[in-house]
Formats: sequence, C-alpha cells, structure tokens
Amino acid sequence: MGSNSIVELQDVTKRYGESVVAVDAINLSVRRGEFLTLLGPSGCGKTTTLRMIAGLETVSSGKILINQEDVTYLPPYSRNTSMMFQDYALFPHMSIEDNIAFGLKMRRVPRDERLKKAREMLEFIQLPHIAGRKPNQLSGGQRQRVALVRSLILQPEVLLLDEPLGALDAELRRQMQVELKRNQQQLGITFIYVTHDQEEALSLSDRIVVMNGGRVEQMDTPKMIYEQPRTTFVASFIGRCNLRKGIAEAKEGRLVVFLDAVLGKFPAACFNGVEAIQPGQRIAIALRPEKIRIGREAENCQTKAVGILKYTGFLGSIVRIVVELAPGDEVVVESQALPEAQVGEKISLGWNCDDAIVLTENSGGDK
Amino acid sequence: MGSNSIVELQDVTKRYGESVVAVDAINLSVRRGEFLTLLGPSGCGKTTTLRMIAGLETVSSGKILINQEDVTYLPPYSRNTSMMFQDYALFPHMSIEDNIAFGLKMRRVPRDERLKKAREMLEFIQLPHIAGRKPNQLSGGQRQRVALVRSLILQPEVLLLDEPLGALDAELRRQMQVELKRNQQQLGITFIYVTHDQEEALSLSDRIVVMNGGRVEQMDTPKMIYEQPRTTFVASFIGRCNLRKGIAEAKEGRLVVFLDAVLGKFPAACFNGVEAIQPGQRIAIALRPEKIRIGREAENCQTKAVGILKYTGFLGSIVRIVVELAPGDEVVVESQALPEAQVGEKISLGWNCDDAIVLTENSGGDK
Amino acid sequence: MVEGLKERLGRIPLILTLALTGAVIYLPILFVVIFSFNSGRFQVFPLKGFSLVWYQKMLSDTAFMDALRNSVIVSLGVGVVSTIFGFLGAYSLVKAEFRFKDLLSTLLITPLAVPGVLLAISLRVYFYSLGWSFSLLTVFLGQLITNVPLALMVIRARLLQIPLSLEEAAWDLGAGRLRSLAEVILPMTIPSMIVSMLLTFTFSFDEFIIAYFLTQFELTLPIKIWANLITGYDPTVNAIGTIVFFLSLVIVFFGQRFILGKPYQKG
Amino acid sequence: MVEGLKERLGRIPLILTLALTGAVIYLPILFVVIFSFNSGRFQVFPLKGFSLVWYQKMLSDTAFMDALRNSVIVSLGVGVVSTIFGFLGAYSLVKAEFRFKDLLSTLLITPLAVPGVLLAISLRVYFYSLGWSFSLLTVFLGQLITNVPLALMVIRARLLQIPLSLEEAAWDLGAGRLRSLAEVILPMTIPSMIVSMLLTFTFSFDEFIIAYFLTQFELTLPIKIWANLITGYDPTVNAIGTIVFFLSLVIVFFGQRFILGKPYQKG
Repeated sequence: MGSNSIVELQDVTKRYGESVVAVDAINLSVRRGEFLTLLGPSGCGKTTTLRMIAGLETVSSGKILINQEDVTYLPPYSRNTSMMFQDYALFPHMSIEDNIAFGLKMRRVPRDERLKKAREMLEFIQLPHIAGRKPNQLSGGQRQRVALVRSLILQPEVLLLDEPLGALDAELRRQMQVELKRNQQQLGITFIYVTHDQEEALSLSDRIVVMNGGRVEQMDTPKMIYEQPRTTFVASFIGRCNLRKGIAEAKEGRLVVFLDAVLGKFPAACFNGVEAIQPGQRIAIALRPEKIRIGREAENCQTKAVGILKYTGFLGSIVRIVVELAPGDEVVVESQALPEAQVGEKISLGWNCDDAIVLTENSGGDK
Repeated sequence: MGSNSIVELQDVTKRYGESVVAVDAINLSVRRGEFLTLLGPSGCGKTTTLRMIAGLETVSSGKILINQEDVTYLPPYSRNTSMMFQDYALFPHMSIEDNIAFGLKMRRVPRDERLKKAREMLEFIQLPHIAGRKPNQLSGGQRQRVALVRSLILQPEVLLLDEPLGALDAELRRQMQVELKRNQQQLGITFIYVTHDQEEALSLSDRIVVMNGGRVEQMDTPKMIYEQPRTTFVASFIGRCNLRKGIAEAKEGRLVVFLDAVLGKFPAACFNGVEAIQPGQRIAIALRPEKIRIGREAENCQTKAVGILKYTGFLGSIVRIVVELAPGDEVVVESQALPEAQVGEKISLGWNCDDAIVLTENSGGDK
Repeated sequence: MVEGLKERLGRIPLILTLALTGAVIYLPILFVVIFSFNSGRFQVFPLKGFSLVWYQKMLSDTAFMDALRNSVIVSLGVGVVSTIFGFLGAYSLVKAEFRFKDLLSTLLITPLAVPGVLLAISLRVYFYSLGWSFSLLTVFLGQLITNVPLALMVIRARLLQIPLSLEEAAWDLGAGRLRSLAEVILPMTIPSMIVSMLLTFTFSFDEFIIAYFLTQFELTLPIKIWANLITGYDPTVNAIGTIVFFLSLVIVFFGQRFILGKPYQKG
Repeated sequence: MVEGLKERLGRIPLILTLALTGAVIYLPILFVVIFSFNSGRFQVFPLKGFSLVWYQKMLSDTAFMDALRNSVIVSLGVGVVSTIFGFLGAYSLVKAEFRFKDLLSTLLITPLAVPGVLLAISLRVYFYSLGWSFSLLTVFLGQLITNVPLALMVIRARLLQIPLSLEEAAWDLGAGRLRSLAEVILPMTIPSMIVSMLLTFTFSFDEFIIAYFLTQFELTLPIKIWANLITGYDPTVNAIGTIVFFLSLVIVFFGQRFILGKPYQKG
C-alpha cells in the first residue's frame, strides 16, 4: 500500500462476544485529502469501522495505521483524528464558544487565546453571533456547523463523520451536503464519511466503499459504482434496479448472452472483474429504470420486450412506470414523459446491451 | 358543493388558546372514492384538519359534513370514518387477530365470527401466519399492513391516514406506496391522506391540497400542482425549484415580460389564476432544475444566459449542476449527462418561456 | 461503551468504589445475620457457635406470629387499596386538563415529605376526635396517606408512557371512554400496578411510627420487635431480621426491573 | 388530548376522584394546622379562638430549638454525603461492565426495603460492639444506609439519560477519562444531585426510628416531638407540625419537576 495513504486498515476484524462478527478482516487504504465514504445498510459494520479508526472501539484483530504509524492500541485522546457524531454530541451545559474551544482547553491553551480561535471558527461558518448561546438554542443546521468546527479546531489530519446529516430534514440536508463538500475541498482534510444514504454518497465522495455484512463489496468512484456495479447487492443498494436472475448461455468478449426465464435470450455486458463468467453459470443482470426506454423510443434499442402497463406514478421531474412482463414479474421504468399507453394496455420496452449489466450473485443480494 | 362529495369542510377553524390559529377557515370538498392528500410542512395544520374530520379534535368554528350529515359535534366512536395513525397505534397487549377484530368486538360481534373476519383480513394482506403474534414481533411493513386492515374491518366510507409510511425506511416506503394505492383502487374507499413528503403526494394522489400556515395554498391534480404552481410556496415545496424575484414589465396575453436584476428581461408564462398581474407589479418566477438546458442543448431555447459552473454532483440517474450567474446568485440544474464544461469554466443555460412560471408572492414564500 | 479504554483504565477503581459503598451499607446487616445463627445470648464477639435456637424460639412465640399475621393483613390491604386509589388518581391527573393541576399534583405528593411522627400524631388526634378506637383499621387508614401518593407516582409514570394514539385508536374503532379504559389502558398499566403493590406492601410492612401511634392491642411486627427490645435484648429479633431481610431482597429483585427501567444496553 | 370528548364526558368524574383522594390525605393534616392556631389547650371541637400562643411557646422552648439544630446538622450531613457516595456508585454502575453487576445493583437498593426497626437495632448492636457511644454521628451513619441507595437511584436515572457520545466526544477532543468526567458528566449531573440532596435531606429530617435507637442525649426534632407527646399532649407540636408541613410543601414544589420529569405536553 502506497505511502500517500493516510489511514490504512490491515485485516481489521471486530468481534462481539463469541459469535458476532461486526467487521470481517477488511483492508482499506485511504488517500491523503480524499473524501471517502463508507456506505451500507444498518448493521453492515460501517460505523464500527469508523469508530475503530477513532479509537472508540477496540480492534479484535488486525492493524490500523495512521501516517504509517501503528495506532491500533492508542486511546482516542492520543490520536490525531477527530470525529463528528450523528447527534453532534455538543456539550449542552457549555456555550457554543466553549464547545468549540474545548479541544484547545484540553491542550492547555490559555482562555483568551482559545476563545479568539473559537470566534475565528465561528466567522468561518458565518455564525459569529451565536458564540454565547447554548446548543439547545440552535437550529439543526447551526448545530451541524458548530460540531464540524469543534472537530476541526485541533487541525486533525483525518476527520471521521458518522452520518453527520442524518438528523436534518431533506432540504437542509441538501444544502449541508454542498457546504460540507466545499469545506473539505477548501481545507484539504481527509474525510472518512459514514452514511446509509446512497444519494449522499454518490454526490459527495471521491471514492465509495460499499459494505455489507462486515465486508467490502466494492470500492470505487461514484460513477463506476453506479454504472458498473459488481454484485447484486451493490446494484440494488445504489439506486433503484431491476434485477433478473438467469443463466449465461454463451460469451463473446465482453458480452454474455443471458437466458431469461420470461424474456428469452439477450446480450448483456460484463464490467469490473466479473468477466470470468463461464457459459452455463447462474448469473444476474441489472437494468437501471432510467436506462429502459418505452413506447416508440424502444424501437431503436438492441433488446426489445413487450408487457402490460400496470401503474404510472407522476413524480414531478420523472414518471415512474411499472410494466408487467408475466404475472408477478414486473419491471420498473423511469421516464421523462408519461407513456402513450393507458394502464392495462400493451407497451413495448427496450434497452441496449451496455445497460444490461452482468453481476455475480452473492449472499448480500438476498437482502 | 356537489352531492357527490363525501366529506365537506365549511369554514373550519381550529384555535388553541387565544392566539394560535392552527387551521384558518378552510373549505374542502372530498369526492367519493378519491385519493386526496393534505400536503404541507410540519405545523401547517394538515394533521389537525385530519383529526377534526376523525372527531379527535374539536372544531372551534365552522362545520364538518360527512355524507351531507353534520358531524361537527359527534365523538369519534360515532363517526363512520377510520383513522390510521402514524405510529400505527396497535394495541401491544393484544394478538394481531385481536387487534384486527377490535372494531367488531366493540360492535358486539361474537368472538368466532369476528376472528373469522380478522383471518380473512390477514389473508387479504397475505399475512395469515401472524394471527397469533404480538405487535412487537412484527416488522415495520407488517405493522403497517395490520393497522390498515384493522381500520378497514368496519368498512368505513372514509379512511383517514396520518403519515402512515412515515416510520418506514425509503425502500419499504416505496413498496408500501404502491400497495396502498392498489388497495385503495380495489376497495373503492375514499382516502384522505396526510403527508409532508411531496414525492409521496405526487405519486399517490388523485388530488393534492397544499397547505401552509393553516390555509389552503392550492388544490389540484399532482400534474397541475407540479407544472403550474400558483404561489412561491407551492413551487418551492413541491420539487426543487429556482425562484427569482423581479418586476413584471409588460404583458402580452398569457405571457409576462419579467425583469430580472441579473438576467435582464425575458418572457414567462402565467397559469392558474395568476393572470391578473399588472405591469410594474413585483412578481416571482419559478424555473424547475430539470427544465433548464445546459451547454449545446441550451442553444435552441427561447431564453439564454451564461454563468460559471460551480459544482457537479453525480446522483446516478441524474447529475445535479450548480451554476453561478452573479456572485452569490446560483441556479440549480438537473441534467441527464455530465456537462461538457469543467468546474470554474463558463457554461450556457437556456429555457423556454412556458417553463418559466409566473407566481404570486405570498407569506409562505419566505420559508 | 469503549471496551478498550475500560480495560486499560477504568474498571478497577470503579469496582472498588462500589465495593466500599456496598460494605458501608451491608456490614451492619451482616452482623444481624451472623448473630441470628450464634448460640450465645449476648451480641458480642467472639461467636459461641452455630445454632438455630433463635429461629425455633421465634416460631414457637405466638405473640410474634400474631404480630406477623397483623402485619400481613394491614400490608395487603394497604397494597391493594393504595394501588386502586393510585390508579384512579394518576389517570385523572394524566388525562384531565383543569386549572391548578400542577398545584394539585404537588399536594398529592407532599405527604411523602411530611415527617411520619407528625402524621402519626395528627392522625391519632383526628381519630380520637371522631371517637374511633385504635386498631388495625386505623393503622391501615393512616398508612394509606403515605402509600397512595407513592402508588400514584409509580402508576402515573407508566401512564405517561402509553401513547395517546392507543386510546384514540380505540375510540376511533368504536369504543366509548370507559370501554377504551378497560380494554386498552388498564391492561397496559398492570405491570406498574404490580410494582405499586410490591412497593406499598413493603413500605406498609416496614412502617413503624404510624403503626405505633394508631394501634393499641393489635401490634404489627415492627412494633412487636420494638416492644421486645425495650424490655431487654432478645436475640430472637436477629432471626426475624434475617428472614425479613431476605424476603426484602427477593421483593427488590423482582421489583427492580420495573422500578429502575431497563439497564444500559450496548449499542 | 381530545378536548371535545373531555368537555362532554370526562372532566367532572375525574376531578371528583382527585378531590376525594386529596381529602382522604389532607383532612388529618388540616386538623393539625387548625389546632395550631387554636387558643384552647385540648384538641377538641369547638375551637376556642385564633391564637399564636403555641408558635410563641415553640420559639421560646430551647429544647425544641436544640432539637431543630441537631436535625438540621444531621440532615445536611446526610444530604451531602449520600449524594457524593450516590454519584460515585451510580457512575460506577452505569459505566463499568463486570460480572454480577445486576446482583450488585439489587444489593445496593435492598436497604430501602428493610424495615427501619431492624436496621436500627442491628446498627445499635453494631456500634455498641465497636465501643462507640451514641450521638449525632451514629445517627448520621445509620441514616446513610437508606439514603445512599436513594441518592444512587436518583443520580443513576440521570446518568442513563446522558448520551454516551458526549463522553466519547470529550475523549476524541483530547480529554482523558477523569478530565471528561469533570468537564462533561459532572456538570450535567448537577440537577439530579440537587434533587438527591433535597430528597435525602427531607428523609433524614423526617426519620424517626434510626434516630431513636442511635442517639442518647442529642435528640433530633422527631424524637423531641415524640418525647413531648409521651409525657402528655402538648399543642406546641401542632405549631411545629404546621411549619414543617409547609416547608415540606415548598421542597416538594421545587423538587417535583426533577423527580417526576416533564408533565404531559399538548401536541
């Protein structure tokens, strides 16, 4: 692993008691200055991993390096990382400036100096007027910003963020996402970010680590994770997805001929290390709802199918359409416009072979 | 108001104490068999309105009619409405079948008969095996289904639903939305549905009542609400929206020439009873992010502008783009593809005059 | 919980603190237990030898057995009646809205803070003025005064936890006000009513000063013990003490889950 | 809350229930208050006339004033020391993980369920064996036994409410274990420590049986009242009772917000 990695996890495992394995021998190498997101459903081990890096959770086996130095057994107050907690963990009995200056107080910085620094931080987040307030007098967004600068005041090399936007409502969340990303780029600090929100992960991250059942499923850029998922779990966790299970019939280079129980044979594309598939093997393919064309637009597609229009849902900027291919076998399509057909009528579908992505089956896919 | 309306509210007002007006003289007429949604931010009075229809909240002034009959002063147990609560309100000490049969028990239906009916209901929601369980042994989705059939067992004419999917996670929520809509159509019952989730309201409702500050802002079909909002509040609450404030310069039929402080003059369209605008009046216009074209696509648009690309966020099926027109003046665009320009470079924007919607300013717009 | 930190820093001083607190509390009780099995007549070291003689003596003393029976009768009565009144009062306090509600809830709790001696005296005078004679009935009525507020507090805490929507759902499904109370609220309050009974039973069983002032011939157990000690030290008391102590332990063991709520859960 | 329903159905019977409960509890206390202002020597109706003579008598009786001073000294001591031990014990119980933790927490609470008479006797014998003489010090030590568990329960309830993340945040920002205890946990626990002091002060101030057995010449107020009554009825006691009752009312009024938690809030 390269010397430009700031945090390294080597075969890190966390067990609770005899039988529960929360994190299962994972390896990670975080690059200096990047925005890395640990993404997965609750219980996948992402928060445990973050807390082990912070020192708030012991490591059962394996090693954690920060700046090439082994910190596996260092307590949290001796590590040069800072953590932002989901509930912000602002001290309710202290004023905002005392909260922000807390880290400096622990380093025995004199009172005047640390309060001056805290005020600078409040200027940075454009909230100089709240210095004397208590945390319960702030709005959700203000708390979030205060927690951020409280973590930043010690100038950590790595900031660990545990679902820092989880407590905010949708609109504020979008605003804070943009702000967080901007701050990270301005300050050049490495962010390790935990979330279960795939949209958040896609829009913020330089790289995403998709976790499931204590293991890493895929680690890549957002675009690759979305467009070339490797497993059924990744495909269905990131964005909506139509998954079809069937058999690989034949293989021509990067293309596999897929045998679908309902649709018959059609070609599908392999990406990302799943090229080793052999004819006869049971595989799955993923079709993104927005990649499927309907009605007249379907005519030019490489693969075509016909079904019955079951449901049309207007969502404002897009229309969600459910098409039944066979009884109980439905495909979800997202389109810019309402379909020409009425509910109950026949409708044609189509897609191109690069939009039918071959996946390996895995345990996580049954979620 | 028509005789095909099943629920009617006439100048219904709810005051708490002297000064708090939760619901301010609203009039509503709910059609038999329709799926009507009360949509608005928390505190807009939507839940209070629902609870007044259920009889769980007294009416300060005005009248509520159900089937042309005045029920304003009837207690909840004497009204032919049923309510689904946000927390489901399943009785924790009773088995699932006893929960479902509770309404029949109150009507003194013999035990055998009512349990038979409860089992039929469990068949209907395809959960016959959970009859003997307790509510805390069920998953969120199962609880939701049980609460639904418990409300339906008395065959109410109107089902009142108070954010019934609020406690579920995103994926399950989408499934249950489709299921709820299907059940409503099969059973032909009138649904009055309360939510603060605009996507949910758009995809489920026949008509939406957008509420703000205890008043009705707009009442229309989802498509009209989204495409032809009447007020700044509706435009920004339903979907994302770029709002621009300026002055009406001139008027030609349905089109208004809008004077924007940054962009100069351009034409915008009036819909939905806002045509009474006079030249010189201060107005606002709404631009939907997905209606704005960028780069080469902008060339054919009726209105064009140039800005600097500030941020590109990949969200999977769409790309969110922020363009700065002037310092601190940003426009959000949603596109299918990544822009050709890099962050920091110039980029052109464009839209058609029917996509620039004239709004009236209102108090809610400052939110 | 940070396991790593704890292992390295925290555990030993914490346990020592607990052990010290425990020792301060339990040394005297241990004393009683030891001497209840000591064959000697006097409560001094060294011990004479193991013996069950005080237990035998206790069982054969009919006055002790009468006192025990009296105590159980009064305590059962206090437990049941306090809990009924406590439920009614708590339900009214939680559900009804009216002026001076805060003041009333203060007044209902205050008797817990009034010195027992004062209560006992005022009750004695009160019953005397009414022309009643002092008996188990007067003890029972006197103890109600401190135990009803206790029951009310315990049951009120539970009622506050029951979501309003449950009662509303019952109304919505056609249950009238009394019916929904019986079908929904009452069954859900039962655990706290059991706690209330355990607590008030124990408090009544242990109570000394009110019983002392309000009974004449029908002694309760604490009064009987006291009477025996006044007339000269009697090691039988150690045997009774040991038994009552272990009974208390059992009651607390079953009751604490309800009283303290859930202990801290990992994660 | 369904206001409509209430208005039509509920309010009156609920208030009647509360009024009845209140009356049962307060009639005897009212009696004491009335007679404290009665000029007559005997506690019988009809009243003789309004007078403050018993209050004057109380203030001029130095023995009463000595007892009051003794009570305040012991109660202050018990309040402060119980709260300190209670905090240490509660923190250890909440933060440390070890075997038999459940059993230990049961043992720490049990003394509350042991009859006071038994505790008093065992303590008397215990101190006697140690060769100590009986004084305010022994009363103080004896009362600690029931008040430390009480303080522990109150403070433990508060500690359980403090999110773990606060302490973790302090560690993360460079505070060691003791430092984060002092900077974060302790200040947040102060309200519950005040409640604990109020409660244990009151309990100690009101306590009779332990004080009775563990002191010889330095009487506390309840013992002094009792002694005066034993020798013949003395209406001065009514005056003291009235004052103590209203003091209790004030303490409960300020303490109840903390003890009961928030009352039910509309919405």
